[in-house]
Amino acid sequence: MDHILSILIFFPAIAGILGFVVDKDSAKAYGVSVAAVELLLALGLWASFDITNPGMQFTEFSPIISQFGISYNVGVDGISLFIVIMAALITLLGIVLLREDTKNMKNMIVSLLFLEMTMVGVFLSLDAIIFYLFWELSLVPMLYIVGAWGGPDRVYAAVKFFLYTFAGSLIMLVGLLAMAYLFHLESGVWTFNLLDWYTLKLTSNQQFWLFLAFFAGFAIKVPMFPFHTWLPWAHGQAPTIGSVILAAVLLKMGTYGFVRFSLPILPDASVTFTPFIMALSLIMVIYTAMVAFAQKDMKQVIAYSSVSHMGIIMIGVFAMNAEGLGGSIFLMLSHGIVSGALFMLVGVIYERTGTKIMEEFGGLAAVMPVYATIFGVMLMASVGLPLTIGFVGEFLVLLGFYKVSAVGTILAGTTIIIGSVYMLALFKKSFFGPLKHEKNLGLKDLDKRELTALLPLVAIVVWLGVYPKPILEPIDNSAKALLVQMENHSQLESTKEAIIVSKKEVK
Amino acid sequence: MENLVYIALFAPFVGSLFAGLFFARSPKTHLVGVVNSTLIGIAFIAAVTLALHVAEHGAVHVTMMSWISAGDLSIPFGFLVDEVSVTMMLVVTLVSTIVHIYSTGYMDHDRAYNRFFAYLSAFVFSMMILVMSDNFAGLFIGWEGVGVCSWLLIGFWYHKEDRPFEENPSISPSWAANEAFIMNRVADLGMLVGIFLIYWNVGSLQYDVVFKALPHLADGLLVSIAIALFIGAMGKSAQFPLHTWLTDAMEGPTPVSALIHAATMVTAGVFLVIRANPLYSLDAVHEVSMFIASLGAFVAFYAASMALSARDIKRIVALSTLSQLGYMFAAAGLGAYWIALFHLAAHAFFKALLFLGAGNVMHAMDDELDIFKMGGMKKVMMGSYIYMGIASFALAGLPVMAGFYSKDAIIETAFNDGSYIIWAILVITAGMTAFYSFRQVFFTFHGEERYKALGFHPHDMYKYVLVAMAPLAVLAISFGWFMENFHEFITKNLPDYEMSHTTHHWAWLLGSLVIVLAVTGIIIAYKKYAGKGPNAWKRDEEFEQSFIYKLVENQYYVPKFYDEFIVQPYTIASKKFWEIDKAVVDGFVDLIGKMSYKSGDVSRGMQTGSLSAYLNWMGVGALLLIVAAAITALIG
Amino acid sequence: MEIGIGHYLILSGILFSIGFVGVLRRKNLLMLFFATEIMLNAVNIAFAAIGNYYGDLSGQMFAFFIIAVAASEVAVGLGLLIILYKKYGSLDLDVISTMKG
Amino acid sequence: MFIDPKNITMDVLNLTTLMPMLIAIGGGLVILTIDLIKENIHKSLYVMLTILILVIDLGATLGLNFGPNEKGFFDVMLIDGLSILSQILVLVASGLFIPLALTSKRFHEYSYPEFFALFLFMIAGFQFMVSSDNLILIFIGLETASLSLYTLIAMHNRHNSFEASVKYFTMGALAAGFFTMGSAILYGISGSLELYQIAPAIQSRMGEPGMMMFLLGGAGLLLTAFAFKLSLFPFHTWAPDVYEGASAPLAGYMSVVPKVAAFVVSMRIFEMFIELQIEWVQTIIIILAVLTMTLANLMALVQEDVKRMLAYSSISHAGFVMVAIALATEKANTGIFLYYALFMFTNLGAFAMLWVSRHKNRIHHARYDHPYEKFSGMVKIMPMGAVVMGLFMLSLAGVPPFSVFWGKVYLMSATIDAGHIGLAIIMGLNSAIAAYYYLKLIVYMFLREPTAQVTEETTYYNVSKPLLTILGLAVFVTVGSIFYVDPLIEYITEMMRATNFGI
Repeated sequence: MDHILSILIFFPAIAGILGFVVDKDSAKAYGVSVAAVELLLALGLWASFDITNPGMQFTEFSPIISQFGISYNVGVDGISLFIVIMAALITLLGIVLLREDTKNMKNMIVSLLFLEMTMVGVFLSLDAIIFYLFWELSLVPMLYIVGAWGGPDRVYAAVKFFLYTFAGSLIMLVGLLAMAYLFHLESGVWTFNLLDWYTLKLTSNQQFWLFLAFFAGFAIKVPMFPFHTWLPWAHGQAPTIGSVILAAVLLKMGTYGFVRFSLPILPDASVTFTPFIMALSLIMVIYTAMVAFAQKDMKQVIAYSSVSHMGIIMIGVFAMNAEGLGGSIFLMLSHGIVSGALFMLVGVIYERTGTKIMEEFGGLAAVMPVYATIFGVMLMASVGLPLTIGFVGEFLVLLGFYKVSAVGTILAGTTIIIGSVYMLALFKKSFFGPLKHEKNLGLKDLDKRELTALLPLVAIVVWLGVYPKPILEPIDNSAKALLVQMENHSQLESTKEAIIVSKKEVK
Repeated sequence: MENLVYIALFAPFVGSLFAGLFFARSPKTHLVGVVNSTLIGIAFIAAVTLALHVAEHGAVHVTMMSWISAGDLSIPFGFLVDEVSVTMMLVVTLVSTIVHIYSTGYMDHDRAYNRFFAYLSAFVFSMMILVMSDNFAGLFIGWEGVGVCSWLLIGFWYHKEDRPFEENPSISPSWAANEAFIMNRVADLGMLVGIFLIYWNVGSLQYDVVFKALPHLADGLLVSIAIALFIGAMGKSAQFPLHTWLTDAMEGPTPVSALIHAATMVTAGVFLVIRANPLYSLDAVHEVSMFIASLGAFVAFYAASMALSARDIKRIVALSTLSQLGYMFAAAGLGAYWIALFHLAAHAFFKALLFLGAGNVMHAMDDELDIFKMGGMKKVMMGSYIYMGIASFALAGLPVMAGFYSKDAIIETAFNDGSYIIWAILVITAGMTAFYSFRQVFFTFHGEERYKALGFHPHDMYKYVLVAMAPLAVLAISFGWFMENFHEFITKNLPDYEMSHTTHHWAWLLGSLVIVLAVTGIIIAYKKYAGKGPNAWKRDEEFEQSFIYKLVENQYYVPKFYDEFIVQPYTIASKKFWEIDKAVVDGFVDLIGKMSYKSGDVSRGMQTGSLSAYLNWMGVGALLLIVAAAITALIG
Repeated sequence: MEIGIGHYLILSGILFSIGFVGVLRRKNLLMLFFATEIMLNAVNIAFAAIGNYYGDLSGQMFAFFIIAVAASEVAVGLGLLIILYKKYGSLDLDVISTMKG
Repeated sequence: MFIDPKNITMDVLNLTTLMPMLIAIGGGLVILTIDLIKENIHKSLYVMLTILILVIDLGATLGLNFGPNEKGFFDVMLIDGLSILSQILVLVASGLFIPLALTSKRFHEYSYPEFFALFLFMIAGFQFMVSSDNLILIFIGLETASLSLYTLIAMHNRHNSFEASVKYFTMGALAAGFFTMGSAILYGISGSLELYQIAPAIQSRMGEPGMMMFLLGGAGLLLTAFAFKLSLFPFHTWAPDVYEGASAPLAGYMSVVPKVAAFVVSMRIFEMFIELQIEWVQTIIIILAVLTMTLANLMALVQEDVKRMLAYSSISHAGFVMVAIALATEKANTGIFLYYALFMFTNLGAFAMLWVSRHKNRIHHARYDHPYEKFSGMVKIMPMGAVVMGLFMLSLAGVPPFSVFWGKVYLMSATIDAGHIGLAIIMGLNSAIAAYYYLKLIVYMFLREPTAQVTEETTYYNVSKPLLTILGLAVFVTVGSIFYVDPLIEYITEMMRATNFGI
């Protein structure tokens, strides 16, 4: 188990390189088996993970550029563990869902495996430069996936996605370098090790600027309003698998970045910026939910809904209490599962009808009952129905946020209303009412391949909705540890006041 | 006893899974109906046993497992069976059982028979969670769960097309389902806020902990919690202004309306207020309680007034439900929680009966709802006629019937509290209630046989269904007789409400007043609608054009208001935002790109290809450098 | 009037400017070469004068090297010029502008 | 001043310092002699001879003693770390370049032995240029190299090549005028042509009235000369045309080697000014650097030809590196070499890819040899070629972990260390703009369908084993950079510490 994290990161990449050799027709089988092994490895990691330990586990450290303090440094804690598992799971199911007749299947599989490496790498890195490395590298396979298999405007969308996030992350890179320099000034040592950075105390002014630099990278990835416009494009044009992974995992990189970098390294600035972040997040929640309602394209509805939900996650991250933070990490997972499933579902109908425009459908529930049922389950999870996975995170986030701002919570809480408005409108337009077109009568319900991809997600949605404890507990531990770290690390009294690890005294 | 709790809770769930997982895709089979009805019946038996146990040994409290724990929050799946919840359980399971059996007949011809039972049992399960939970979060699970089941069931005939509002005020089942869900969500937000307030100030969501801590909280806080929770209750119990969904919900199959939108789910709001009685009976929140009572009274009257002119058989019943919910809230608001609960139970029985009867009529009339098209049907549908008659008598609050005891008690309470305005409204409403319920009965079963001209061939429901409805009829008649026993049982848990001496003194007079009004109402209704031949009822076109009629007919234009001032602006704003998103937010990003491109295009202009131009650029550059050097040197 | 270092340098400056202006204004390639030669020779004057002023030989050495380099430049330059004249039949700078943008 | 001419010993003369250059020059002469003896020898012999000479040259360079004050040949040679390092870079780049002559199709410049001789003379010129702090020798080295280079460009023997050569030559002559005039002014101020003597002389005379005028004027003139060499805005105008006119490998070569040499001299001269606290120089260099990287990037955006795009991108990279000169810190200087050491392989690789697909006729476009359309759908025609080119593009765009990223990070870090956060952000944003045009090529290669003219025959036209070897090497270095950046930085830093920066 010593090098399990390295194996987790590089296994898909090595398999990807070997994948070039694999025969064209067995490419999918190859992809499925590799992704399955990766998932098993990730689950093995979970099995050997010590849930009572909130700190980093299975750490590996070896210097790469010692002159400059860059080292290969990986570790896993309760926050990253489950995101990694989810990434592995979503990749596997995404590959399962691929149609056999996908053109250039081999290229697709290889890019997906590389993408998986970068995703896992981002979440396991404890070195800022290695983090950045995987972060940037993830753009490349995604660019290819969107650009090669996407819709008519795929090139525009792919390039926009790439450039927008690339520009933001370069500013983030400046922040990372400045951070390393400040650490060097303080201690005389060059290091990009996050755990070292956690110990550095910075002045408010330094934190302010660093926060802005990090924000540029993370906020575009999340994507926060008003930096979100690449997302509808990317989703609108991406092939199903691209959208699934983009929504489920890539977006989480942004919020994960806030959790891993901004909060613990810059606690004072994080608190200072809370109102700003909250304002943007509230706009995200409400504004994009309304935009989602105005969409005609089913996929765009879900794309915008992702932005809206990411707003809730951001709110939780900056609620500065264990409930909110833990909830938002859980919500990252649940949003990953749910939005991934929803994009898969849209892909299913798109494959059959060649359209995603809701008005072209209508009455699908009668023709494709299983499809409608699974869609319904995911819809309910998306609107945060209790006993589905969507509720736990959303509830905790809103609960945590209430401590910060009551009015804000009511505004953010409108998500449960307007979220159901656009989702139910989508469902009604597509599934209810009479059939719009005769030809839709002949639509086939889900086949075995699609069920294999979707049923596990349904099971998870219910399982973690009813019994979230196995993953909520480690998350909670790590979230609390993070808050304690923030509290100890902060310099301003106001920050300490804002952070609530545990409210010991009940009024 | 723990096992019984689980049996009561999970038997419906098992039924739902049975129908949903194994039979969802298979053709209709009565096996599903039978199995599900049996399972609900088992739940009912378990509930009865539990009730006996509770009466004897007190509450049963079980904790199944922990659900969410994060930060300091710890929410278990815990279930509390005490006097209040066991009453609710009894009502829910009993009505559910009967509705299930009824549905085997009613849904006989429906393709999606199996699916229907899956949903219906799931609803019962959710409702059981709602009433049995020992904490607010668990309540919320049930709360949302019934919401979803209600959504599924209202929209059960999802394939129906949208029709314009003028033609059908509830547009289509799927529309009505969405409306119900969304409107409930508005209220749920209030509920959530209440839960958050409780958590951050008490640190727990368990009823016992919370109620114990309540007296120590600040007044303002208590008021906020009370308001927030009541907003939640308003949604589920369809109180003004969140009431429009209830009448639209009648798009669902009639058993659904009977079970969900009359007997059980809509009373969840009342249940919440009763459950939270330690909160609402605090002095600090007196104003809130008074508001609840006043709103209840208002809704009672408001809904009744709409029922006066309604033509849709189900809408009439739905409006009467709304009106009766108003009564319950009035009682609860005035502190007479046990009376509210009593009325809740009584109402569940007679209203379910009424709905099922209406269902029989619809079934017979091929889903025709317009009472103007019916008439004189008692000949063909004697059983249903009797049932609906009994239910209407109970609803009208005539002596001996269940409604008489419960409703009378509420009116008495209002009088006793000195809230004479509420009292007056309730009394007048009682009269109206009698009028509209018998208007419906007479329209349907008496008078000219208008349906014949329209080619209907009505026949009564299956015998076994009618038999199955009997318990409801019995209870609709006799439930009131056990008021004293109920009082004794329930006040172990709920605060007693003692009538003052004066009230006792005037009780007979108050009762008589109500009876007189009710009887008057019935007589008027009879005169107007039950006649045959020359006395037969004729449409009064002129009256139908009058402002008042129009006002009532259009539900006081509330739906129109919502449409024009909320739905449409929201839609327009959404579209505008989308345009802004594309043109401004995204446009700005593209603008940066375009500007870069443009400036590249402009600056490549310097690359003319001519060597002398290049030399000039170089020369100019050098000169500029030297000039800059000179200036810098001169300045400093 | 005694001619001092200043005068040499001013002469050098003037010549350099003449050459510079020539480079900027001339459109004929041959004239351009002349102009650059003038500039280099202006520098030679300056180097010789300064070297003499300091009593240091390196300035004059530089001047010699510049002369040598200028000669080789002319060799290369004229070679190019002849090819170009063969190809274009003109030495006008504006003619050789196929590559641009 | 000079050593007393009457008492010269071989020790003092330290002739070994001249060995590398002498090897290159001698090698060039040998090649010419061979041609005299037997004509029409196949080019491969010359290629191999040249490589051999380069290897010997490299050996000689590595064998030199070096240190901050390691002087020789009348003290005009200075063999410090900087000199060794840059000679290594020059030689390695040359070694990568020369095998590219062995294409499958015949391009006639390579059949002339003079080409190789001139090439070796040019290398000697660069070696002189970087191993001296005497302005005379720098000038001679510069001119030797430049004059050879003009000729090499012209030898490609096309319309465009002559035009390119003339443009380069004419502007180079003007720059030579500026360089010499600038030197004259410094000489006038300090009475010396040795940078290590100029610096203290300037320092002692700084306070004198009017001195600043001359100082800045001189600095301005020198800056113009080197800005031309380094193709900084607005002295860059020659670069795109010359790159376009030159053959692809030579263009790649030009984007690296002359720039390294010019950077070395710039480091010696301008960092002296900066260390003398003349802020003007620093400010002007920063302004030039920012203008260069930004405008070149913007102009690269709108190019239709890949080679021209790469030309502009090289300009932009030079601007990026120029920032380091303004910082004048050890880290920044290390960064320059790190950057160019990494950039060299990637950029030469990219140009080599153009060379592989170079066709005698312009099939795709009337004017351009390498329009973007030529690469559409390349992944279908030559998948490995497309992947390789894609890797080079990603590396140039600064996507980690490919080589140029580390250079960028190091330079940006140096910029931040020096307190220029805003500058670092501008550098970052410029990389983002640049990503667009690199992506454009990737988009053409991977995301478009091949046009009718794009066939195996046209894209593989010029391929040969040596080309593939060089490409393979370049890819290997580009991709594997993460593993050797650490020792590289260590080595460069060590060399930088053994360097005399005038003060």
